[in-house]
Amino acid sequence: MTGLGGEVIRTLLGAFAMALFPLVVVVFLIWEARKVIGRMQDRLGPTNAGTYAGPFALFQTVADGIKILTKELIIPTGADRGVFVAAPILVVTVAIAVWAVIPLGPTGLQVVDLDIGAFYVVAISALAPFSMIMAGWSSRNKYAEVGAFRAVSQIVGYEIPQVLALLIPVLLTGSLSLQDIIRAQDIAFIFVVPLAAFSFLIACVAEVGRLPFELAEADSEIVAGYFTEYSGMMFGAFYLGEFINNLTVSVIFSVLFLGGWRGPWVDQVPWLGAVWLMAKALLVFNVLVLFWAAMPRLRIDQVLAFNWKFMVPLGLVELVTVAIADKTMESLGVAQGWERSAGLLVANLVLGLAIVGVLSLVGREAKRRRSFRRPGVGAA
Amino acid sequence: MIHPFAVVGLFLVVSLIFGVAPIALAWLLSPKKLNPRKQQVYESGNPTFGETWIEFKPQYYLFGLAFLAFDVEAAFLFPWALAYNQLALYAVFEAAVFLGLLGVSLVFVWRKGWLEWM
Amino acid sequence: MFAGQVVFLIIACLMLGAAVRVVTSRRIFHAALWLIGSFFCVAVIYMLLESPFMAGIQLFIYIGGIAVLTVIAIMVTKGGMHPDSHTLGNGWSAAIVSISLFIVMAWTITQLGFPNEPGMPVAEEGLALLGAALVDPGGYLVPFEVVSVMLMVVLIGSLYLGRER
Amino acid sequence: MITGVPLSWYLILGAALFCVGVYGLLANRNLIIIMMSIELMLNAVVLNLVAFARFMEPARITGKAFAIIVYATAAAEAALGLALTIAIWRTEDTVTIEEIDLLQG
Repeated sequence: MTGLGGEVIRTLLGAFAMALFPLVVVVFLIWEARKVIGRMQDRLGPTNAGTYAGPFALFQTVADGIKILTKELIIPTGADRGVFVAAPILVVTVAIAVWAVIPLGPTGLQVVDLDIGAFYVVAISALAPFSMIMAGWSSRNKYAEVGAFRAVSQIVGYEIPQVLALLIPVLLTGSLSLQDIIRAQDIAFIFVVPLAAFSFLIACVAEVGRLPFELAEADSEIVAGYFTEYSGMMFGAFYLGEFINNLTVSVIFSVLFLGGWRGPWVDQVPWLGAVWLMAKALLVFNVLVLFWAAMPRLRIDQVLAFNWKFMVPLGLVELVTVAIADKTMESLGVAQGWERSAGLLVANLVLGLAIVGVLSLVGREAKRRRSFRRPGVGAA
Repeated sequence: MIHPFAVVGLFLVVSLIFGVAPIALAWLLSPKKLNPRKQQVYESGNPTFGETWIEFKPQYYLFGLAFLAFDVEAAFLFPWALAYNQLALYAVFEAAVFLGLLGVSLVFVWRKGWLEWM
Repeated sequence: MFAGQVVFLIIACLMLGAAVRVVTSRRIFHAALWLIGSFFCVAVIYMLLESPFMAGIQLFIYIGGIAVLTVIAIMVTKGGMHPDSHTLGNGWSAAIVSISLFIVMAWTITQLGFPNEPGMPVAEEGLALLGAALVDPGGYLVPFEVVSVMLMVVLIGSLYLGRER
Repeated sequence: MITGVPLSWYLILGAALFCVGVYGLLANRNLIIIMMSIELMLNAVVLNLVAFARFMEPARITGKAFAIIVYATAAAEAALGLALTIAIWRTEDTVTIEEIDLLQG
C-alpha cells in the first residue's frame, strides 16, 4: 500500500509541476509579447521605471499579478452570480488541463503519454467555448453577449480546419500519441506537409483569438467582448487563460509540425528536450505576436466566410491529397524515408500552386464583375 | 502502477485547483466595498437601455449547424487516420468519398447562398 | 478495486444530479449548462470503462458540437431570458411514469445476472481496428458511407430550414 | 479490470439517466428542453452500448462501431430538431409546445 501511496504522491507532484509550468512560462511570455509589440509600435514596452519590476522589467507581469490580486471583485447587478464566477475558473482549468499530454521531453517530462493524446487535446479544447458563452451570458451586458457569440461562432468554425490539419500528422504517423508523432518526425512535418502546417497555424490563430481574428474582444466595437464586466483576478483569469492558450497552441504546433523536443544532444541530456520545445514554441508564439502587431481586425462575416469558403475546403482537399498521394507512392514502392517525404512535399507544392491559381482566377473574375458596379457597393 | 486514466483524472483535479486558487485568493485579499453605482453594467458610460439579453441573428445558428456536420465527420476520421497505414488504396478512396460527399454539400449550400452573412 | 467503485459512485451521483437539474431548471440556459455537466460525467464513466476514445468522442461531439448548438439555439430563440417555469402541469404523473419505468428496468437488470468482471482485457489496437473496420467492405463500410450521406442531408436540410427568407 | 465496478451498476446508471430523460420529455413544454431530454436518453443508450462492449466483447469493435454511429445519428437528430425549433420560432415566435398551432390553419 505504501508503494501505491508513494506513487500517488509522486504523480500529484508531477501534475502540480506540469500545471505550474505553463503559468511560469506565460509570465515571461507576456513580458516578451509586450516588449515586441512595444518595439513594433515604436515604443519601449515595459521598462524598469518602478523599483519592483527587475532588470528590463522582467518581473513586470509578476508585479501586475500581485496588483490584480488585491483588486476588488465586482459582480454587476443583475448578473447570474454562479455562472459569472464559474466562467473564469473554467477558462484557466481548460487551458491547463490540455497540458496533461504535452511531451516536454523524451521520457519522464510528461504527465502521461496517452495513446489518444492528440485527440485528448482536441476533446478538452471543446470545453473552451463554454467559458466565453458563460461569461457573456451571465454578465447581462449587450457587449459581452455579442462578444461571446462572435467568439463561439469563430472558435467552433475554425475547429474544423484545425482538426483536419491535425489528422495529417496522425495519418503519417499512424498513432495519436504525441510522443509517437514526435518520434516519427525525422524530417519535421512542416517540410513534408507545409499546407497542413499553414492551415493549422491559421486555425490556431483564430482559435486563440489573436489579431486578425480578435473580434471577440474588439475593444473599439464592443468594449472588451465577453469579459467586459470582469474585474480584479477574474479578469486576470481570462487574461491568463488567453495567454496559456497562446502558449499551448504554439507548443502543439511545434509538436505536430516542428518535431517537438527533437534537437541536438537530446539523447544524452533528456531535459534539453524541454529547451528545444520551448525554443520552437517561442518561435511560433512570436509569429502570433507579429500578427497581433501588424494585422487589422476582420469583420465577423469575413472571418466566417474565410473559414467556410477557404479553410474548410482547403483542409478537405489537403487531407484527401495527402492520403491518396501517400498510398499511391506506397503501392509504387516508395514507402519509407526521405523519398516519401519528398513525394508528399511535391504533392503539397502542386496543390498549393493549384490553389493559388484558382484564387487568382476567382479574384480576377470578382474584379471584372466589380468593375461594372460602383466601388464600395456590396460592403456590409 | 497507477493507470494512465487515473493520472489524467488527477491532472484534471489539479487543473481545477489551479483555476479556483487565484480567484479564491483574490476573494480573500481584495477589498469588498460594493455600491450600486460600482456594480452597474458597463456599456461605454451610457445608461443601459432596452432588454439586456438580446436576440441573436439565426445566422449564428446556421454556422453552428455546418460546424456540427463537419464535427461528426472529423470524429469518424480519427480512427480511420489511425488505421491508415494498414489500409489498401481502395479504403483510402472510400474515405475520400466520405469526405467528398460533405465537400459537395458544402459547395452546394455555398452556391445556394446560405452561407452568406446577412 | 475499492477506489474505482468510489469514483464510480461519486461520478454517478454528479451525473444524475446534473441530469435532474437539466429537466427541472427554471432557466433554460442553466439547463444547458447542467446538460454539459452531465455529458462530462458520462465521459468520465467511459474512462472508467477503459474506452478513452469514446470519452473523447463524447466531449468532441456532444459537448463541442451538440451542446454548443443547443446553447446557440437558446440564445437565438431568446430562451435564455425569462426565468419562467416551463414545466407542464403533469409533472407528477411524468415523475410517476419515469420512476416506475426505472424500478422495472433496475429490477430486470438485477435479475438477469450480468458478469461482475469483464472476460477479456481491452484490445491493444482497438481504435485502429475500429478504423480499419469502418472502411472494410465486410465490416461497417455501408454504415460509414450512410453516415456521410446522412450528414450531407443534415447539412443541406437544416441550412434550408434555417436559411434567411 | 481497474475499477471493480460490475456491469449491472453501469446498466442501472444508464437506466436512471434514461428515466430522467423520460421525465424531462414528458414534463416540459419547451421544445429545446425536450431536445435536451432526448439527448440525455440517447446518452444513456450509448452508455449501455459502451458498457456491454467492454464487458461482453472487449477484443472486438462491434459495440464501439454501434456507439459511434449512434453518436452521428444523435448529432443529426439534434441539428435537425433544433433547426425545426428555430424555424418554428421564426414563424410562431414561441418554442412552447402548447402555443404552437401551425396545424390549425
